[in-house]
Amino acid sequence: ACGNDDPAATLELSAALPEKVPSGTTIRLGDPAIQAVLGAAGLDKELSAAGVNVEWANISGGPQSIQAFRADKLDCSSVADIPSLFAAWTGTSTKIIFQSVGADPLKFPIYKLGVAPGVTVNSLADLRGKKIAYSAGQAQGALVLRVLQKAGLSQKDVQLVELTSTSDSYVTALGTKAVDVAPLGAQNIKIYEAKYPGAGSIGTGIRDDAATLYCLTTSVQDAAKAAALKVYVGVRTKALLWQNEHPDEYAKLYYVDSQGLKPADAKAVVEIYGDKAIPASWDNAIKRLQETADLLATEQKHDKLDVTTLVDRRFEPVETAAAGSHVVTGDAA
Amino acid sequence: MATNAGRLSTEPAVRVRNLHRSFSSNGGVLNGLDLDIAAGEFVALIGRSGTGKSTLLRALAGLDRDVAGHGRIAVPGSVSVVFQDSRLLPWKRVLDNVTFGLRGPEADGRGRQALAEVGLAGRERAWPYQLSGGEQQRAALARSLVREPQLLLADEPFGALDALTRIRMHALLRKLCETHRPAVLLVTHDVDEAIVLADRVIVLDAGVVRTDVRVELADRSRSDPAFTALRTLLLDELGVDEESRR
Amino acid sequence: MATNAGRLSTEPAVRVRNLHRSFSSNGGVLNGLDLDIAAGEFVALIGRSGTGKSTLLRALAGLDRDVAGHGRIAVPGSVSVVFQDSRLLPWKRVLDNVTFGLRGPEADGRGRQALAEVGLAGRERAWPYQLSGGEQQRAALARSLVREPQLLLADEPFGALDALTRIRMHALLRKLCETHRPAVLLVTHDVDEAIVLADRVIVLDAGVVRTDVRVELADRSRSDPAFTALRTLLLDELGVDEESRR
Amino acid sequence: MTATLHVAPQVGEKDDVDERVVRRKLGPGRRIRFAFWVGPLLVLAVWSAGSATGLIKPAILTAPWDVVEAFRDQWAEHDLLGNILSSLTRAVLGLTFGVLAGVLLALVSGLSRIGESVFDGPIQIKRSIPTLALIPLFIAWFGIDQEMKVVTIALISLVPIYVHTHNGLRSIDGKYAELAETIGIGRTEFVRHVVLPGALPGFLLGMRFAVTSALLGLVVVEQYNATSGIGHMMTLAGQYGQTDVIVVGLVIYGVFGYLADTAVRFTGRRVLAWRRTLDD
Amino acid sequence: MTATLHVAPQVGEKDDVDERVVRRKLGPGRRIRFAFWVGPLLVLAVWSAGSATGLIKPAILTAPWDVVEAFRDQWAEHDLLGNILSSLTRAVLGLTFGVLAGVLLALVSGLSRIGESVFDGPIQIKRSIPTLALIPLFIAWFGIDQEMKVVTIALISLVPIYVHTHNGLRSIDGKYAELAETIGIGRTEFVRHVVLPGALPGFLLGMRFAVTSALLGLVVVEQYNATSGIGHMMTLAGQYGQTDVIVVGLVIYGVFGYLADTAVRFTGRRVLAWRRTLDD
Ligand SMILES: Nc1ncnc2c1ncn2[C@@H]1O[C@H](COP(=O)(O)OP(=O)(O)OP(=O)(O)O)[C@@H](O)[C@H]1O
Ligand SMILES: Nc1ncnc2c1ncn2[C@@H]1O[C@H](COP(=O)(O)OP(=O)(O)OP(=O)(O)O)[C@@H](O)[C@H]1O
Ligand SMILES: [Mg+2]
Ligand SMILES: [Mg+2]
Repeated sequence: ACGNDDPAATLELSAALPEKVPSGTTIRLGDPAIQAVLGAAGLDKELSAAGVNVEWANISGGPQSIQAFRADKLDCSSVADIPSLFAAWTGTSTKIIFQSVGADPLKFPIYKLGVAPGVTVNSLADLRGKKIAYSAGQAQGALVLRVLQKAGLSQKDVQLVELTSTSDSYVTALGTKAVDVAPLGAQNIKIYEAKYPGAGSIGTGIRDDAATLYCLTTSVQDAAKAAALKVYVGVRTKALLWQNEHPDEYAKLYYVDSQGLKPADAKAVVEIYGDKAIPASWDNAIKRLQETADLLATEQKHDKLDVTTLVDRRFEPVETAAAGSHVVTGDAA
Repeated sequence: MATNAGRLSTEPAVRVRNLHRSFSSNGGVLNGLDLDIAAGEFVALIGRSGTGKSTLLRALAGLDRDVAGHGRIAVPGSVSVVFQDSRLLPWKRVLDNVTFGLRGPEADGRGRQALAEVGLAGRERAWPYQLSGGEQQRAALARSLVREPQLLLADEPFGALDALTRIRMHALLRKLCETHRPAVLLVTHDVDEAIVLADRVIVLDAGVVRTDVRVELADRSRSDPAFTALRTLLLDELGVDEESRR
Repeated sequence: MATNAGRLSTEPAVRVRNLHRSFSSNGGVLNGLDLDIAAGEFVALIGRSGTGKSTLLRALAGLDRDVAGHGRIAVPGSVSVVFQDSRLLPWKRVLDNVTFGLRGPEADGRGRQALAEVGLAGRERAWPYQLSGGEQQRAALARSLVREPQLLLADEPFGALDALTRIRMHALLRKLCETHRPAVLLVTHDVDEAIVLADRVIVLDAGVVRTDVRVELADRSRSDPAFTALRTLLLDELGVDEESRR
Repeated sequence: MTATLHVAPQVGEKDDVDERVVRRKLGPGRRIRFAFWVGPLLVLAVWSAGSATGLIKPAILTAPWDVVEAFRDQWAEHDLLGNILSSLTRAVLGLTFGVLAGVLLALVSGLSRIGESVFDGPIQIKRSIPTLALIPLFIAWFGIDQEMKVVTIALISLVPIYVHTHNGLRSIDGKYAELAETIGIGRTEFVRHVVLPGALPGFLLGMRFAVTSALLGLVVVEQYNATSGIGHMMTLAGQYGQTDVIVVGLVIYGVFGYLADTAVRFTGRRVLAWRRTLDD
Repeated sequence: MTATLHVAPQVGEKDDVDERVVRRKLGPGRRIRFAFWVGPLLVLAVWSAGSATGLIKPAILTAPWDVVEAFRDQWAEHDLLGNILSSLTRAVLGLTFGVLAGVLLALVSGLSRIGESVFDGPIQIKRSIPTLALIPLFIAWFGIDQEMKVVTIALISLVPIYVHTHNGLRSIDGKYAELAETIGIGRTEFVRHVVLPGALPGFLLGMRFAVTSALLGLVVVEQYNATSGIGHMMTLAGQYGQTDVIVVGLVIYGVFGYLADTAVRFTGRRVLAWRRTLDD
């Protein structure tokens, strides 16, 4: 890689994760929500005690993290599930090293469907014939495809309106009736409904709670970084659980201090998103990821993808071990 | 167009009273100047470089809005100016410069004729930068001559012309004056030229009209002793002493 | 700086052979012109407007790279030009225009002195647009005079000056010539001026030197009959007939 | 007094030798032929060399030959021509309105202080604000269809036209206005004969920016309800991370931008033939 | 022959009356005082009126008073000042480098045809390409930290400086170059005394665009790994649907853009005192 010239010890992807973090090991992470709480949770000491230096980047989400990966300026970034698929489809090899889910995913969805004022959509079946905002490469786009699949509709039964979700473009498009239906972040639903009298929303009934930390494969293959990441996965697990237990501090530290929300809004957002949970096994998450990959491959004409190549399950026990008794099983997982 | 153009036939065409003009950086240039020009009268204005001849012309043309000063000026409604620089619009070909602002179907023909008269036939489609200094000056002259104004203000219109061309331009100007009888105020540095052309010669000095001479020569020939006397008088007024005149 | 400046003391300072220049739009302007100017010689160039006087000067100054034509030219290394337009850099104050390109600590002082000599003392910090036409011309003259070149090319440098100022400028130019003895080629439309100042007067016509007269007058006074005779000769050459001269 | 009149042409040296005074040219000198090609070829050369030597990794910037491949694929499979045409339609429409409105506003605000105080400030403020942030407003007013896109591009290209024409107009030498005043013409003729030709150099510079702005504006507007267009193609590719397709778009941008710019400059040289500048 | 010499000043009418020839002014006339305020106040008035009457719905554009509220909140609770300062630091740094490089390139390419053929094409091509699309390249070369941001802004503001200075330089009247050649000065003095002052009007126009471009560039670069800055603040606000905060950002952009533009124009009027144009 062009960034570091010293030949780092390479690690086979099948080899056991090394225990010892060589001194001076630095990992470059885009994980702002965790970064915000580490200090308060006292977990930063755990990292430094293990000899892990973290270089934080305020980067998260798909396109930006893929750009940074390609330039080799970032090792890992926290995202949902879609980016690792697109990274693979566009030739950037990544590994998911951390999976979390929603504690009650159907009650606390990330996305809902906003419905334009004056338009009646009471169930997914009502989507037939409607104009739906769709952006192919974004999580919102995948969600729309999954909703249609669940409603038993095809792309031809509705009118997909190509629209990139930037800033509040979906809210505006709905409010001005440019589209009938658009996926909105759950935190934006209240704002949307307040802004436009007569506006409505329905839930999708679909699990959209996938949350991962994905890393450059070359970083995972770097023995030193792999060791550091192993430590980080443990710390990250505890940090997530700390967020569940300290919602007010979490709201303040992340949403207010770092994301600039008003305290009341921050609390509301934390409530809307609900608790996160560590699954006892990644099996279900991988199965859902495969389904999404298959759906996108058909609907958007991508290559078939075996998602097991996108996850590094050596980190799975690290995560569950750190969570201990807090792992969840069954429906939630 | 000038608006205070209340010219009566008994009134002078140009009436200037107590005209003051000064530039902040340079003190008073015109200091209470009075001047009348009758309709159809040809006045030559001479004076040292920097005495305010152009300043006066610009005041008469109404181009000194932003210059400090006061006084009363009345001029006829239609005024035409030949500027000291020839001031051709660089983006217009010579003919278009001459006909600039003319209306009517004959504008083009009149422009061509005027150009021919100043010796620029065939150069109608030249750009201004393609003309020699004297040619530019003649084009500017042609532009003024096609206009038939009531008052012609000409600021050294022949300065860059050779003797022969100059004589031809004199004839042209005289012809215009005879046909349309405008009032003319012509700035020149050539005392002979002033005497040959003008009904009256005035000398500007220290911001006022220092000398005002009516030229009443039967024959304006340089060999006429009256011509020489007037010439001597004016050169004296300009401060050229006998010796340096040689 | 001119590079083919191989001037030997026996050689003329300026040597022009078979010079042709023509503008696409306008046919031949110079048609095989030959001209020698000795070191220290003062040559006046007269000719009708548009005959190619400026074209010749620009060729000598090396400013006509893109003009079609051919011929041989040799000039001294240091040439100074007074352009027909005064060509002051509008963004430089008058003094800076005069000292433009001068080096050394006395540049400023010399510039001020030159300005004083042309009657512009006190206007050092004026912008060019704040000068009258004649003042601009004098500033341009001052810029050339501070330079002490081996060849001075002056294109109607006194055209916008009144009689008295003009006489003063003549004296100034003569002083420069006596001190530094540059070769001078001066374009003028004033035949008297040519006779008063020059060692030789040449008349340009149809693109060649039509007339070449050495001025050998003991006393250059207009009352001298030899002066009048030369004057008549030159005016004849310019095509001004006795009658129109009056 | 010795007079040598009617000097006979001297014999000898009757040749075509051209020995001029050689003076160091301080301006840029003669135009080089084929200079038009040097820039693009240089870019291509650096890009190819970088890609071939591996200095530019394909993940960062697709190699030229792969872009050719992607281009061919886009052309054959994804109606690249259609994308280009529908983008050009939008750009040309928006540009036309923008240029007209820009010139009109520049005249009003350039020739009257009141017009200036009313229009100039808002336009300066508009141009300080990111277009992307204004899109919601435009969506609200003009919907998400072609109308909104054309209006947005018009407003984008209006700005450089306005600013440059206004500036060019105000930079016209005052002495030409004086001349026009003494000639006794009205406002309309003044605008036609003095203001427009005098502001033309400024306007043409504005055109150079307006043309590229209009093209760049496509990237923004075609994120909204577009089914075709270069910007749409690049947005999609950006979301999917298809670097090679993005680079196809960039190359098209580069080519069109360079061609348009050259065309405007060439036009400028022709219509400004009356000028003698350092460029000649 | 009648001579009236040494005319005595005529008596009577010795007053201070000022009766000038009143000619219709074709230029824009005198500058209006307080014109600076008219534009912004107008925008504010339309915005307020629209919001008060409900013509502009708060969903589309937050009302001014709500923006004031949001502004106060951002200032007190979210370190708005810090955001502004860190944005300004980036903009000023980038602008400085961009201006220096732009002028340098414009000189090289303006004064030599070879320089022009090498630099001009690539710059024109660069300027035809959306900056957003170049960011991946810049990330690869300059990382995701401050360096990348400053470089990007420098490259954004380089373009207008280069194009305008180059154009201004090439528009200098050829006769001044001729004069300089006969004066016998070298390149450096030519640049200093003729080229730079002659190209100054062009450069200043370029500055007006460079300043706004630098500010607008913040929106793009601060999407990448920024923890403060106006662009960052607006990106975040967009994610959480905080329309009022976005408008706070827009107002800040408008204010800074307008101030910077006015400052450049004012400077222009002072340093171009040697010109007499329609503007005077
Ligand atoms: N815009 C200006 N600002 C300052 N001073 C000026 C301005 N215009 C003219 N002057 C000064 O006013 C005086 C008179 O100028 P004016 O142009 O009227 O002279 P003039 O008599 O026409 O001289 P010339 O024969 O040289 O053309 C001069 O000293 C000149 O420097
Ligand atoms: N750039 C040009 N393009 C075309 N023709 C030109 C150009 N420059 C000069 N000419 C023409 O060449 C001829 C000679 O011009 P030149 O300037 O040498 O005349 P001149 O003798 O100096 O005249 P004047 O006494 O009027 O200044 C003129 O007819 C002029 O129109
Ligand atoms: Mg004057
Ligand atoms: Mg000439």
